[in-house]
Amino acid sequence: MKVSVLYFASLREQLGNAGEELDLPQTITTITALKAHLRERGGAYETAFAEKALVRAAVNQEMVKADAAFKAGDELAFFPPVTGG
Amino acid sequence: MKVSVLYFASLREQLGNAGEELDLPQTITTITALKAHLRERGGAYETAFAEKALVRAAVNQEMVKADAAFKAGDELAFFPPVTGG
Amino acid sequence: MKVSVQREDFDLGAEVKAISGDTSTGAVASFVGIVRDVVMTLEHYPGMTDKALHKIVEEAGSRWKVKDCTVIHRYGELQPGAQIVMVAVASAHRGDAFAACEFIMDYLKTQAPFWKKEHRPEGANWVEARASDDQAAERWKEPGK
Amino acid sequence: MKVSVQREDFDLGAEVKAISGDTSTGAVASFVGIVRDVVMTLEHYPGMTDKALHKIVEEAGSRWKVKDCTVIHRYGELQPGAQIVMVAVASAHRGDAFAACEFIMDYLKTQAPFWKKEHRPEGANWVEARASDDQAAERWKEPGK
Repeated sequence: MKVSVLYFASLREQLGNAGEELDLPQTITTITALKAHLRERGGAYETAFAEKALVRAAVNQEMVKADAAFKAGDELAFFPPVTGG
Repeated sequence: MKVSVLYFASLREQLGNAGEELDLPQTITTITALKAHLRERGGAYETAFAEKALVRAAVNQEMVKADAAFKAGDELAFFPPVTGG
Repeated sequence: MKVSVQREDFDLGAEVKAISGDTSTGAVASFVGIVRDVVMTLEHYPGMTDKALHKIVEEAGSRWKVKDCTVIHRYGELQPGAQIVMVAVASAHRGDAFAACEFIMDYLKTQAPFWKKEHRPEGANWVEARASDDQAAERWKEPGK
Repeated sequence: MKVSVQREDFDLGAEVKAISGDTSTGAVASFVGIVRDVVMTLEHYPGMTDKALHKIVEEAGSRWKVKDCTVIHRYGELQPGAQIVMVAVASAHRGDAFAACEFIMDYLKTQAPFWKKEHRPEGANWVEARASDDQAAERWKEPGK
Protein backbone atom coordinates (compact mmCIF):
# COMPACT_ATOMS: atom_id res chain seq x y z
CA MET A 1 0.00 0.00 0.00
CA LYS A 2 1.42 3.34 -1.07
CA VAL A 3 1.13 6.40 1.19
CA SER A 4 3.01 9.64 1.54
CA VAL A 5 4.40 10.58 4.93
CA LEU A 6 5.41 14.07 6.07
CA TYR A 7 7.53 15.06 9.09
CA PHE A 8 7.45 18.50 10.68
CA ALA A 9 9.40 20.77 13.02
CA SER A 10 11.76 19.10 15.53
CA LEU A 11 10.80 15.67 14.20
CA ARG A 12 11.82 16.67 10.65
CA GLU A 13 15.16 17.92 11.95
CA GLN A 14 15.71 14.89 14.15
CA LEU A 15 15.10 12.53 11.22
CA GLY A 16 16.78 14.74 8.62
CA ASN A 17 13.73 13.98 6.50
CA ALA A 18 10.82 16.24 5.48
CA GLY A 19 8.80 13.48 3.89
CA GLU A 20 8.82 10.34 1.78
CA GLU A 21 6.68 8.02 -0.30
CA LEU A 22 6.29 4.62 1.34
CA ASP A 23 5.09 1.28 -0.01
CA LEU A 24 3.91 -0.47 3.14
CA PRO A 25 3.22 -4.14 3.84
CA GLN A 26 -0.53 -4.98 3.87
CA THR A 27 -0.46 -5.50 7.65
CA ILE A 28 0.34 -1.90 8.39
CA THR A 29 -2.94 0.03 8.39
CA THR A 30 -2.89 2.11 11.58
CA ILE A 31 -0.75 4.93 12.90
CA THR A 32 0.42 2.73 15.77
CA ALA A 33 1.56 0.03 13.35
CA LEU A 34 3.30 2.54 11.11
CA LYS A 35 5.18 4.02 14.05
CA ALA A 36 6.40 0.54 15.02
CA HIS A 37 7.42 -0.04 11.40
CA LEU A 38 9.43 3.20 11.29
CA ARG A 39 10.98 2.41 14.67
CA GLU A 40 12.49 -0.73 13.14
CA ARG A 41 14.68 1.46 10.95
CA GLY A 42 16.73 2.11 14.07
CA GLY A 43 18.84 5.24 14.66
CA ALA A 44 16.95 8.53 14.78
CA TYR A 45 13.70 6.75 13.85
CA GLU A 46 13.97 4.42 16.82
CA THR A 47 14.34 7.43 19.16
CA ALA A 48 11.78 9.63 17.45
CA PHE A 49 9.06 6.99 17.41
CA ALA A 50 9.82 5.43 20.80
CA GLU A 51 6.69 4.36 22.69
CA LYS A 52 7.11 7.26 25.10
CA ALA A 53 7.85 9.92 22.48
CA LEU A 54 5.22 12.65 22.16
CA VAL A 55 4.42 12.32 18.47
CA ARG A 56 1.15 13.55 17.02
CA ALA A 57 -0.26 12.25 13.77
CA ALA A 58 -2.58 13.43 11.00
CA VAL A 59 -4.32 11.49 8.25
CA ASN A 60 -5.29 13.57 5.24
CA GLN A 61 -4.62 16.75 7.18
CA GLU A 62 -6.82 15.95 10.16
CA MET A 63 -5.30 15.22 13.54
CA VAL A 64 -6.01 11.63 14.61
CA LYS A 65 -5.46 9.31 17.56
CA ALA A 66 -2.75 6.65 17.49
CA ASP A 67 -5.19 3.84 16.68
CA ALA A 68 -6.54 5.62 13.59
CA ALA A 69 -6.48 3.66 10.34
CA PHE A 70 -5.43 4.84 6.89
CA LYS A 71 -5.69 3.54 3.37
CA ALA A 72 -3.70 3.59 0.14
CA GLY A 73 -3.08 7.06 -1.25
CA ASP A 74 -3.54 8.84 2.09
CA GLU A 75 -1.32 11.73 3.18
CA LEU A 76 0.05 10.90 6.63
CA ALA A 77 1.98 13.30 8.84
CA PHE A 78 3.94 13.06 12.09
CA PHE A 79 4.87 16.01 14.23
CA PRO A 80 5.53 17.12 17.82
CA PRO A 81 2.75 18.68 19.93
CA VAL A 82 1.86 21.99 18.32
CA THR A 83 3.07 25.32 19.72
CA GLY A 84 1.41 28.01 17.63
CA GLY A 85 -0.78 30.89 18.72
CA MET B 1 -25.98 70.80 56.76
CA LYS B 2 -25.31 71.95 53.22
CA VAL B 3 -24.78 69.42 50.44
CA SER B 4 -25.10 69.45 46.68
CA VAL B 5 -27.26 66.84 44.99
CA LEU B 6 -27.13 65.80 41.34
CA TYR B 7 -29.70 63.84 39.34
CA PHE B 8 -28.90 61.93 36.15
CA ALA B 9 -30.52 60.34 33.11
CA SER B 10 -34.16 59.26 33.43
CA LEU B 11 -34.24 60.49 37.04
CA ARG B 12 -33.12 63.98 35.94
CA GLU B 13 -35.86 64.04 33.29
CA GLN B 14 -38.50 62.66 35.64
CA LEU B 15 -37.73 65.36 38.24
CA GLY B 16 -37.05 68.09 35.69
CA ASN B 17 -34.02 68.86 37.84
CA ALA B 18 -30.31 68.27 37.11
CA GLY B 19 -29.16 69.23 40.59
CA GLU B 20 -29.57 71.55 43.53
CA GLU B 21 -27.94 72.83 46.70
CA LEU B 22 -29.73 71.62 49.81
CA ASP B 23 -29.58 72.76 53.43
CA LEU B 24 -30.70 69.67 55.29
CA PRO B 25 -31.97 69.21 58.85
CA GLN B 26 -29.31 67.75 61.20
CA THR B 27 -31.20 64.45 61.38
CA ILE B 28 -30.66 63.63 57.72
CA THR B 29 -27.21 62.05 57.39
CA THR B 30 -27.76 58.92 55.29
CA ILE B 31 -28.86 58.24 51.73
CA THR B 32 -31.95 56.41 53.01
CA ALA B 33 -32.95 59.40 55.14
CA LEU B 34 -32.34 61.82 52.28
CA LYS B 35 -34.49 59.76 49.93
CA ALA B 36 -37.33 59.83 52.48
CA HIS B 37 -36.85 63.60 52.82
CA LEU B 38 -37.06 64.11 49.04
CA ARG B 39 -40.10 61.82 48.86
CA GLU B 40 -41.94 64.23 51.15
CA ARG B 41 -41.86 66.83 48.40
CA GLY B 42 -44.57 64.77 46.71
CA GLY B 43 -45.23 64.74 42.96
CA ALA B 44 -42.40 63.43 40.78
CA TYR B 45 -40.15 63.14 43.83
CA GLU B 46 -42.58 60.87 45.61
CA THR B 47 -42.65 58.55 42.60
CA ALA B 48 -38.93 58.71 41.80
CA PHE B 49 -37.83 57.97 45.37
CA ALA B 50 -40.55 55.44 46.19
CA GLU B 51 -39.30 52.56 48.36
CA LYS B 52 -39.46 50.21 45.40
CA ALA B 53 -37.78 52.52 42.86
CA LEU B 54 -34.42 51.39 41.58
CA VAL B 55 -32.35 54.43 42.46
CA ARG B 56 -28.58 54.23 42.85
CA ALA B 57 -26.59 56.75 44.87
CA ALA B 58 -23.07 58.13 44.98
CA VAL B 59 -21.30 60.14 47.68
CA ASN B 60 -18.38 62.19 46.44
CA GLN B 61 -18.42 60.30 43.13
CA GLU B 62 -18.25 56.81 44.58
CA MET B 63 -21.22 54.50 44.35
CA VAL B 64 -22.60 53.69 47.82
CA LYS B 65 -25.27 51.56 49.46
CA ALA B 66 -28.51 53.07 50.71
CA ASP B 67 -27.36 53.14 54.34
CA ALA B 68 -24.21 55.15 53.54
CA ALA B 69 -23.69 58.34 55.51
CA PHE B 70 -22.58 61.74 54.22
CA LYS B 71 -21.43 64.98 55.75
CA ALA B 72 -21.63 68.72 55.09
CA GLY B 73 -20.08 69.77 51.78
CA ASP B 74 -20.41 66.34 50.14
CA GLU B 75 -21.46 65.91 46.53
CA LEU B 76 -24.36 63.49 46.45
CA ALA B 77 -25.85 61.98 43.31
CA PHE B 78 -28.92 59.91 42.47
CA PHE B 79 -29.36 57.97 39.25
CA PRO B 80 -30.96 54.86 37.72
CA PRO B 81 -28.97 51.61 37.35
CA VAL B 82 -26.19 52.30 34.86
CA THR B 83 -26.38 51.11 31.25
CA GLY B 84 -23.04 51.96 29.69
CA GLY B 85 -20.58 49.70 27.94
CA MET C 1 -2.80 52.38 32.27
CA LYS C 2 -4.98 54.76 30.29
CA VAL C 3 -8.58 55.68 30.98
CA SER C 4 -10.42 58.13 28.77
CA VAL C 5 -14.01 59.35 28.66
CA GLN C 6 -14.47 61.23 25.42
CA ARG C 7 -16.85 62.30 22.64
CA GLU C 8 -14.37 61.38 19.88
CA ASP C 9 -14.08 58.00 18.22
CA PHE C 10 -11.02 55.80 18.91
CA ASP C 11 -8.74 53.54 16.88
CA LEU C 12 -8.63 50.05 18.38
CA GLY C 13 -5.56 49.00 16.37
CA ALA C 14 -3.56 52.05 17.49
CA GLU C 15 -4.62 51.63 21.12
CA VAL C 16 -3.64 47.94 21.14
CA LYS C 17 -0.26 48.76 19.54
CA ALA C 18 0.32 51.42 22.18
CA ILE C 19 0.14 48.88 25.03
CA SER C 20 1.97 46.06 23.21
CA GLY C 21 5.47 47.52 23.29
CA ASP C 22 6.86 45.78 26.38
CA THR C 23 9.01 42.79 25.36
CA SER C 24 7.44 40.72 28.13
CA THR C 25 3.97 41.22 26.64
CA GLY C 26 2.80 38.17 24.72
CA ALA C 27 -0.95 38.65 24.69
CA VAL C 28 -3.45 41.46 24.25
CA ALA C 29 -7.16 40.76 24.71
CA SER C 30 -9.52 43.49 23.68
CA PHE C 31 -13.17 44.33 23.35
CA VAL C 32 -15.21 46.85 21.41
CA GLY C 33 -18.86 47.64 22.11
CA ILE C 34 -20.82 48.88 19.11
CA VAL C 35 -24.14 50.69 18.68
CA ARG C 36 -26.63 48.29 17.11
CA ASP C 37 -29.50 49.48 14.94
CA VAL C 38 -30.64 52.62 16.73
CA VAL C 39 -29.29 56.14 17.31
CA MET C 40 -28.47 56.71 20.96
CA THR C 41 -27.30 59.40 23.33
CA LEU C 42 -24.89 58.43 26.08
CA GLU C 43 -25.07 60.53 29.21
CA HIS C 44 -22.49 60.24 31.98
CA TYR C 45 -21.58 61.70 35.35
CA PRO C 46 -18.43 63.60 34.46
CA GLY C 47 -16.85 63.81 37.89
CA MET C 48 -17.40 60.14 38.62
CA THR C 49 -16.82 58.20 35.37
CA ASP C 50 -13.06 58.61 35.34
CA LYS C 51 -12.80 57.66 39.02
CA ALA C 52 -15.05 54.61 38.57
CA LEU C 53 -13.11 53.35 35.52
CA HIS C 54 -9.76 53.79 37.28
CA LYS C 55 -11.05 51.84 40.26
CA ILE C 56 -12.21 48.98 38.02
CA VAL C 57 -8.87 48.90 36.20
CA GLU C 58 -6.98 48.85 39.49
CA GLU C 59 -9.13 45.99 40.76
CA ALA C 60 -8.34 44.02 37.57
CA GLY C 61 -4.62 44.73 38.06
CA SER C 62 -4.78 43.36 41.60
CA ARG C 63 -6.43 40.12 40.46
CA TRP C 64 -4.47 39.29 37.30
CA LYS C 65 -1.00 39.92 35.93
CA VAL C 66 -1.66 42.95 33.79
CA LYS C 67 1.23 44.68 31.98
CA ASP C 68 -0.81 47.54 30.61
CA CYS C 69 -4.41 48.42 29.96
CA THR C 70 -6.56 50.95 28.12
CA VAL C 71 -10.22 51.77 28.65
CA ILE C 72 -12.02 54.31 26.47
CA HIS C 73 -15.72 55.10 26.81
CA ARG C 74 -17.53 57.58 24.59
CA TYR C 75 -20.49 59.81 25.42
CA GLY C 76 -22.80 62.06 23.40
CA GLU C 77 -24.84 61.11 20.36
CA LEU C 78 -23.81 57.89 18.61
CA GLN C 79 -25.05 56.50 15.29
CA PRO C 80 -25.72 52.81 14.51
CA GLY C 81 -22.41 51.05 13.95
CA ALA C 82 -20.46 53.58 16.04
CA GLN C 83 -17.97 52.36 18.61
CA ILE C 84 -19.11 53.00 22.20
CA VAL C 85 -16.42 51.50 24.40
CA MET C 86 -13.13 49.65 24.19
CA VAL C 87 -11.05 47.74 26.70
CA ALA C 88 -7.61 46.33 25.89
CA VAL C 89 -5.43 44.40 28.32
CA ALA C 90 -1.79 43.43 27.73
CA SER C 91 -0.29 40.52 29.67
CA ALA C 92 2.51 37.99 29.40
CA HIS C 93 -0.05 35.21 28.84
CA ARG C 94 -3.50 35.06 27.32
CA GLY C 95 -5.37 33.70 30.34
CA ASP C 96 -4.71 36.87 32.35
CA ALA C 97 -5.44 39.12 29.37
CA PHE C 98 -8.81 37.52 28.62
CA ALA C 99 -9.95 37.35 32.24
CA ALA C 100 -8.97 40.94 33.08
CA CYS C 101 -10.57 42.29 29.88
CA GLU C 102 -13.86 40.50 30.48
CA PHE C 103 -13.83 41.47 34.16
CA ILE C 104 -13.36 45.16 33.30
CA MET C 105 -16.26 45.04 30.82
CA ASP C 106 -18.56 43.26 33.28
CA TYR C 107 -17.78 45.71 36.09
CA LEU C 108 -17.97 48.73 33.82
CA LYS C 109 -21.48 47.62 32.81
CA THR C 110 -22.71 47.76 36.42
CA GLN C 111 -20.37 50.28 38.10
CA ALA C 112 -19.52 53.07 35.66
CA PRO C 113 -22.06 55.93 35.56
CA PHE C 114 -23.18 55.90 31.92
CA TRP C 115 -26.77 55.83 30.68
CA LYS C 116 -28.03 55.10 27.20
CA LYS C 117 -31.06 56.79 25.66
CA GLU C 118 -32.34 55.28 22.44
CA HIS C 119 -33.96 57.43 19.76
CA ARG C 120 -36.54 55.36 17.90
CA PRO C 121 -39.14 56.58 15.39
CA GLU C 122 -41.83 56.10 18.06
CA GLY C 123 -39.91 58.18 20.59
CA ALA C 124 -36.88 58.30 22.83
CA ASN C 125 -36.49 56.00 25.81
CA TRP C 126 -33.85 55.21 28.39
CA VAL C 127 -32.35 51.74 28.13
CA GLU C 128 -33.19 49.63 31.17
CA ALA C 129 -30.43 47.89 33.09
CA ARG C 130 -30.29 44.17 32.34
CA ALA C 131 -30.33 41.55 35.08
CA SER C 132 -27.85 39.55 32.96
CA ASP C 133 -25.31 42.35 33.43
CA ASP C 134 -25.65 42.14 37.20
CA GLN C 135 -25.20 38.37 36.97
CA ALA C 136 -22.12 38.78 34.78
CA ALA C 137 -20.54 41.07 37.38
CA GLU C 138 -21.64 38.82 40.25
CA ARG C 139 -19.83 35.75 38.95
CA TRP C 140 -16.43 37.40 39.57
CA LYS C 141 -17.24 37.30 43.27
CA GLU C 142 -17.19 33.50 43.33
CA PRO C 143 -14.11 32.12 45.02
CA GLY C 144 -11.41 31.04 42.59
CA LYS C 145 -12.31 33.57 39.93
CA MET D 1 -15.80 33.99 8.46
CA LYS D 2 -12.24 34.56 7.37
CA VAL D 3 -9.25 32.34 8.03
CA SER D 4 -5.81 33.27 6.75
CA VAL D 5 -2.37 31.74 7.20
CA GLN D 6 0.17 34.23 5.93
CA ARG D 7 3.71 35.62 6.16
CA GLU D 8 2.51 39.24 6.15
CA ASP D 9 1.58 41.29 9.17
CA PHE D 10 -2.07 42.21 9.80
CA ASP D 11 -4.00 45.25 11.02
CA LEU D 12 -6.17 44.40 14.02
CA GLY D 13 -8.20 47.61 13.80
CA ALA D 14 -9.04 47.04 10.13
CA GLU D 15 -9.93 43.38 10.70
CA VAL D 16 -12.22 44.22 13.60
CA LYS D 17 -13.91 46.96 11.55
CA ALA D 18 -14.41 44.48 8.70
CA ILE D 19 -16.53 42.17 10.87
CA SER D 20 -18.40 44.92 12.76
CA GLY D 21 -20.66 46.11 9.95
CA ASP D 22 -23.80 44.11 10.71
CA THR D 23 -26.34 46.29 12.56
CA SER D 24 -27.10 43.41 14.90
CA THR D 25 -23.46 43.24 16.04
CA GLY D 26 -22.98 44.89 19.41
CA ALA D 27 -19.74 43.31 20.58
CA VAL D 28 -16.37 42.32 19.14
CA ALA D 29 -13.88 40.47 21.32
CA SER D 30 -10.41 40.07 19.93
CA PHE D 31 -7.00 38.73 20.77
CA VAL D 32 -3.48 39.35 19.49
CA GLY D 33 -0.51 37.11 20.28
CA ILE D 34 2.85 38.86 20.20
CA VAL D 35 6.46 37.63 20.01
CA ARG D 36 8.13 38.31 23.36
CA ASP D 37 11.88 38.94 23.65
CA VAL D 38 13.32 36.45 21.17
CA VAL D 39 13.44 36.05 17.39
CA MET D 40 11.46 33.03 16.26
CA THR D 41 10.61 31.02 13.19
CA LEU D 42 7.11 29.68 12.83
CA GLU D 43 6.77 26.51 10.80
CA HIS D 44 3.40 25.12 9.78
CA TYR D 45 1.83 22.26 7.84
CA PRO D 46 0.46 24.16 4.83
CA GLY D 47 -2.16 21.66 3.74
CA MET D 48 -3.56 21.26 7.24
CA THR D 49 -3.44 24.67 8.95
CA ASP D 50 -6.29 26.20 6.98
CA LYS D 51 -8.46 23.11 7.50
CA ALA D 52 -7.72 22.97 11.23
CA LEU D 53 -8.50 26.67 11.73
CA HIS D 54 -11.76 26.42 9.79
CA LYS D 55 -12.80 23.44 11.90
CA ILE D 56 -12.10 25.34 15.14
CA VAL D 57 -14.04 28.38 13.91
CA GLU D 58 -17.00 26.18 12.91
CA GLU D 59 -16.98 24.51 16.32
CA ALA D 60 -17.06 27.96 17.97
CA GLY D 61 -19.96 28.96 15.73
CA SER D 62 -21.91 25.88 16.78
CA ARG D 63 -21.43 26.63 20.49
CA TRP D 64 -22.01 30.39 20.62
CA LYS D 65 -23.96 32.98 18.70
CA VAL D 66 -21.28 34.27 16.37
CA LYS D 67 -22.12 36.88 13.72
CA ASP D 68 -18.71 36.90 12.09
CA CYS D 69 -15.18 35.89 12.88
CA THR D 70 -11.61 36.35 11.62
CA VAL D 71 -8.55 34.25 12.41
CA ILE D 72 -5.12 35.17 11.04
CA HIS D 73 -1.95 33.24 11.88
CA ARG D 74 1.47 34.17 10.56
CA TYR D 75 4.41 31.92 9.77
CA GLY D 76 8.07 32.50 8.86
CA GLU D 77 10.62 34.52 10.82
CA LEU D 78 9.20 36.93 13.39
CA GLN D 79 11.03 39.57 15.40
CA PRO D 80 10.37 40.48 19.06
CA GLY D 81 7.23 42.56 19.28
CA ALA D 82 5.82 41.17 16.02
CA GLN D 83 2.21 40.05 15.89
CA ILE D 84 1.84 36.26 15.54
CA VAL D 85 -1.86 35.57 15.60
CA MET D 86 -5.18 37.35 15.88
CA VAL D 87 -8.71 36.19 16.54
CA ALA D 88 -11.73 38.51 16.41
CA VAL D 89 -15.32 37.45 17.05
CA ALA D 90 -18.39 39.61 16.42
CA SER D 91 -21.64 38.85 18.27
CA ALA D 92 -24.81 40.55 19.38
CA HIS D 93 -23.66 40.35 23.02
CA ARG D 94 -20.30 40.33 24.73
CA GLY D 95 -20.63 37.00 26.54
CA ASP D 96 -20.72 35.07 23.26
CA ALA D 97 -17.93 37.17 21.74
CA PHE D 98 -15.56 36.65 24.67
CA ALA D 99 -16.25 32.93 25.06
CA ALA D 100 -15.91 32.14 21.35
CA CYS D 101 -12.72 34.19 21.04
CA GLU D 102 -11.05 32.51 24.00
CA PHE D 103 -12.24 29.08 22.86
CA ILE D 104 -10.74 29.60 19.40
CA MET D 105 -7.39 30.64 20.90
CA ASP D 106 -7.34 27.70 23.31
CA TYR D 107 -8.15 25.18 20.58
CA LEU D 108 -5.78 26.77 18.09
CA LYS D 109 -2.98 26.36 20.66
CA THR D 110 -3.47 22.59 20.81
CA GLN D 111 -5.04 21.73 17.42
CA ALA D 112 -3.52 23.94 14.71
CA PRO D 113 -0.24 22.61 13.24
CA PHE D 114 2.19 25.43 13.98
CA TRP D 115 5.58 25.07 15.66
CA LYS D 116 7.78 27.79 17.10
CA LYS D 117 11.56 27.70 16.98
CA GLU D 118 13.36 30.27 19.11
CA HIS D 119 16.70 31.73 18.04
CA ARG D 120 18.71 32.62 21.14
CA PRO D 121 22.38 33.64 21.30
CA GLU D 122 23.20 30.18 22.72
CA GLY D 123 21.45 28.41 19.84
CA ALA D 124 18.09 27.63 18.29
CA ASN D 125 15.54 25.41 19.98
CA TRP D 126 12.00 24.29 19.40
CA VAL D 127 9.46 25.58 21.91
CA GLU D 128 7.95 22.75 23.97
CA ALA D 129 4.21 22.40 24.22
CA ARG D 130 2.85 23.58 27.56
CA ALA D 131 0.64 21.43 29.76
CA SER D 132 -1.28 24.61 30.65
CA ASP D 133 -2.37 24.89 27.01
CA ASP D 134 -3.79 21.37 27.08
CA GLN D 135 -5.61 22.24 30.30
CA ALA D 136 -6.97 25.44 28.77
CA ALA D 137 -8.42 23.46 25.86
CA GLU D 138 -9.70 20.68 28.14
CA ARG D 139 -11.86 22.99 30.23
CA TRP D 140 -14.16 23.63 27.25
CA LYS D 141 -15.15 19.96 27.43
CA GLU D 142 -16.80 20.43 30.83
CA PRO D 143 -20.57 20.38 30.59
CA GLY D 144 -22.14 23.79 30.62
CA LYS D 145 -19.25 25.53 28.90
